[in-house]
Amino acid sequence: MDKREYQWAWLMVLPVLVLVAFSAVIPLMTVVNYSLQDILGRSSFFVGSEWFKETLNNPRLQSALLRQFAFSFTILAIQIPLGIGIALLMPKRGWQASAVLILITMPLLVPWNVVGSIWQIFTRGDIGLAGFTIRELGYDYNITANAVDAWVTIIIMDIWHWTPLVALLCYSGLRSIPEAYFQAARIDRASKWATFRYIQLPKLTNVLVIAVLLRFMHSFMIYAEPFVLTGGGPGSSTTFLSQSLATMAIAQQDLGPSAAFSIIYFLIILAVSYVFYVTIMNMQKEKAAQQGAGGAE
Amino acid sequence: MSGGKRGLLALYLLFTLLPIYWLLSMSLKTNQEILGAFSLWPESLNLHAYIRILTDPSWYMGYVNSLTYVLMNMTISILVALPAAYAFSRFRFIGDKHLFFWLLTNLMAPPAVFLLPYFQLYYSVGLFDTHIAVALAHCLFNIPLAVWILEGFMSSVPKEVDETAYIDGYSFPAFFVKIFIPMIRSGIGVTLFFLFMFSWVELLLARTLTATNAQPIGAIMTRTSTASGVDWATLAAAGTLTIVPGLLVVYFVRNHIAKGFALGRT
Amino acid sequence: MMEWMVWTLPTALFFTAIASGLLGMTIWEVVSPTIERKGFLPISTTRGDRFFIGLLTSAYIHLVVVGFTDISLWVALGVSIAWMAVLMRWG
Amino acid sequence: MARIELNNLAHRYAPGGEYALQPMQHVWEDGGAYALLGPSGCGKTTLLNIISGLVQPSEGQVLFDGVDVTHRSTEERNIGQVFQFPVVYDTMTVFQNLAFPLRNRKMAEDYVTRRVQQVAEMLSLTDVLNRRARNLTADAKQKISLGRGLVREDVSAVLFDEPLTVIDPHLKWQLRRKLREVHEQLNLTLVYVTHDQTEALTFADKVVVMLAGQVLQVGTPQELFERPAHTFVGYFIGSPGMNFMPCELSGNEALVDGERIAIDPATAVAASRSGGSLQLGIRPELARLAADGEPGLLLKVDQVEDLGEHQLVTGHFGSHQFHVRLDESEKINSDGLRLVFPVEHTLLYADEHLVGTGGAKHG
Repeated sequence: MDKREYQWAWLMVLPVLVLVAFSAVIPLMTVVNYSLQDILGRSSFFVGSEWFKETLNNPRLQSALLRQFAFSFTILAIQIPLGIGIALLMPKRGWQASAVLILITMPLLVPWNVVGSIWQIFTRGDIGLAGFTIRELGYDYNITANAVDAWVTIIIMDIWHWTPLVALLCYSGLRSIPEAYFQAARIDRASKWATFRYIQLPKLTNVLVIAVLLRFMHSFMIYAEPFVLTGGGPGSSTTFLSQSLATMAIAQQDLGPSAAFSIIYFLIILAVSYVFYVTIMNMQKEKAAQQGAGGAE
Repeated sequence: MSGGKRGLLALYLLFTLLPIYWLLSMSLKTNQEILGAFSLWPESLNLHAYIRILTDPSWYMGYVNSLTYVLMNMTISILVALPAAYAFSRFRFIGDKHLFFWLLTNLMAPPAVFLLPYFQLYYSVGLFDTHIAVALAHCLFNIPLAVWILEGFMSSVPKEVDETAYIDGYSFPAFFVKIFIPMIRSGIGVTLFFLFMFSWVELLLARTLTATNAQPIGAIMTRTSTASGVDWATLAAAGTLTIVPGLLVVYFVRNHIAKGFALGRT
Repeated sequence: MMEWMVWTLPTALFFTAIASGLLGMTIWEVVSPTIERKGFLPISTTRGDRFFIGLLTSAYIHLVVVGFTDISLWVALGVSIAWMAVLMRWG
Repeated sequence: MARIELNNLAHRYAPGGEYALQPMQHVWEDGGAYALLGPSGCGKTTLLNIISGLVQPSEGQVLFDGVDVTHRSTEERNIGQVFQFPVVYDTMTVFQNLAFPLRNRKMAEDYVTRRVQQVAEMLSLTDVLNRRARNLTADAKQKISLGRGLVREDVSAVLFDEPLTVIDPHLKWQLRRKLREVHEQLNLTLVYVTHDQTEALTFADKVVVMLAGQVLQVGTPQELFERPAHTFVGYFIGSPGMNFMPCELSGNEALVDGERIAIDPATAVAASRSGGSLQLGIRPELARLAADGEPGLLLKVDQVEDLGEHQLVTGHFGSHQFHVRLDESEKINSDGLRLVFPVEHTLLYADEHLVGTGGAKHG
């Protein structure tokens, strides 16, 4: 739709601007300040780009970054198709639909550290239902010693935790498809697959972009769940970016390097989200143009 | 719905519920029972962990603190996000697109990046260890999220609605409150759901900005692991109780979810 | 009260430069509004979009120079300014 | 192409509940263009859905060319359907859209290409065959939906569910004309649901007028106009609708507020037998001015509207409002007009139903 030019709209945005700037801009500026100095207690001196050089060449951080990307792409590759699948399975109306919705949404509303605790209790070899059962079946399952076990467990935990979000977004997208499309598909004798491919999937593109964006963001900043479940171990096999950062900043008090690392982290996020943003905006523009051409729909 | 579909869905629901069942079952056992022989369900319903949490102020105040800052955050976020989202959905102004993008990037800012400056910022303005500090800090990601979701819903309301209302003699505030807000009810419901969700589940900032007076339940739970071992039963009971508010919230918005979760963007 | 932010002259200059850049872009926009166009970038952009893309890519240029070469940062800055000019003109 | 028979068909959504469709018995001829006309909620969409197989009727049968298809699914009935809003496969090109029903039926590819070309030509879609369907206008999309129904040569019937709702007014008549052309070329059985009388009357050979789950009349547009079988048909069709006035019978004359109006003798006999409350009905277009010296009824004039070639006079007889449409050349005396009701156009209705010849209650 054609928007009206109206500069006073800035006033409507102002409160948002002030509140978010307070929480975002001041800390960000401080982080930039930190990143160029060596800070020891109350004294600090300027070191220029030293911390950036060190951080970019730090093999530990490089591997944390790679691990982070590997993790994010793995869970996206699993959760997006799984979420679509579950959305297709969910009942469409009636009390069953409500019940399934509530049950499926549950993991989303569990505090992130509690998610870690739940899975810790669930997967421990001695007292955990899953851990105990797997050991009984003869596999020596151990997330504190075996890196593969730890990885798989964290990925399954993340699937448990976040697939509901994808499923709910898709469910909502599917519900918005008018019944007539399915009638038309039956009349045209489209197979189930063709119905999915040509009716449901195209209508899901919008919500899927949102799902991918949200999932990418949150997987990229995952912290509390693996921290509680594995503590980043064994070794550093499940230490993701946020945790490396927190360790540097809080445990080791390396303010300068952790600030430099934060900025690099932030620039990555910025680039990725810009690509998503441009994609979403172009989709909306295309949709608007299409409605302009296609009349009411 | 065919049997196969039902079966697959049931399988997924089982996957969702098993860990939660295990948490619940642990919370009803005694620590001896937990560490003793493995059993699928508690021998008897043992409520002592719950009784302890619900009678000891140093425990239950954690829930009160968490709920307090969550509600504060929801109120602030929705109040400032509504006009902003309206501005973004209806008007063009200098820098609108870039401002919107900047807001979105804050959704992705990992709290870990900001921990220390946050602590110092809130300490220096004298808000450390207050509920409002956490509520404001959570605005970092919740306000952008609210603006984004609401903008989607508002843009799906035709602009002619606004124009008709003005022609009918409504002032802007009257139109906004009496006509526009009811039209995007689902959107507001879903936005509140998300605001609750992200404020309720976040712990890192909440823990950093509080010490004793406003400590969230998530931070208090770490007390269960001591040098002498982990108090599993209490940990499980406290964990179980953190799920309850979320369940209530889903129950209230369940009818909006089907429509609203697409965030107005289908 | 702002002591904890540990300001230094270079960072102060940096943020002043960014702020005046934004201010300048705003004034330019008021004086002569931008027209969205398609240059060598794969998307059609406004002046503000190109400015943002320029800043972001400049940051990456600096990172690469700092992290993986021994070239002076001033060279990185020069390259970034040249790149920004190219982007604003033909992007 | 098929002849559609509705055999004692009726439908209730809940067993023992109210009828959504009253029991009916109809035969719709092969190659006919039928319009289902009626206000919202009259059951016309339910009837359409029963024919298309989306709804299973609770009683009776649907027969296509004598074959009982009542319990066959939509896909087995081999029908085409065009919905209220354009249903197209967004990500496909126009060509792929039109080819879709054929490819799903595993037709040979060279036949598919030939057939799609033919249909595209018929609907003037040839120019856009390779465009993506989502970028087209609403009326082009609606033509694609129609094309997907027509592309199968053996289609039993093409059903339309208010297909012009979202089309711009100036394109509506073009699309409607296209439909007529297609019908003439292919001689298909078409069933067209609408609440718009103009659409129904210009499109269909036979119009089925429905009200509250009941078929009131099936007839050609002319029959509906000249001899509405039910007062509702009289009201609903025509603009303004038919004039109705309560009356009593006196020999071969009807008494309206004491005025005597001549009636066809056969009708009068039938009316005297039928009992029930009587109404006299006449079309505004079919009453005429009395010639000089001819006896007529005095109409008090309230308002005169100029409709271009005609003028519409609103007035009253006694307490009854009355419309009459007169030629523009007629001079109107603002005190009153003397009107004559031609006997052949003066109809009687007993309990809302037409009395006498041609007044078959069900078509």
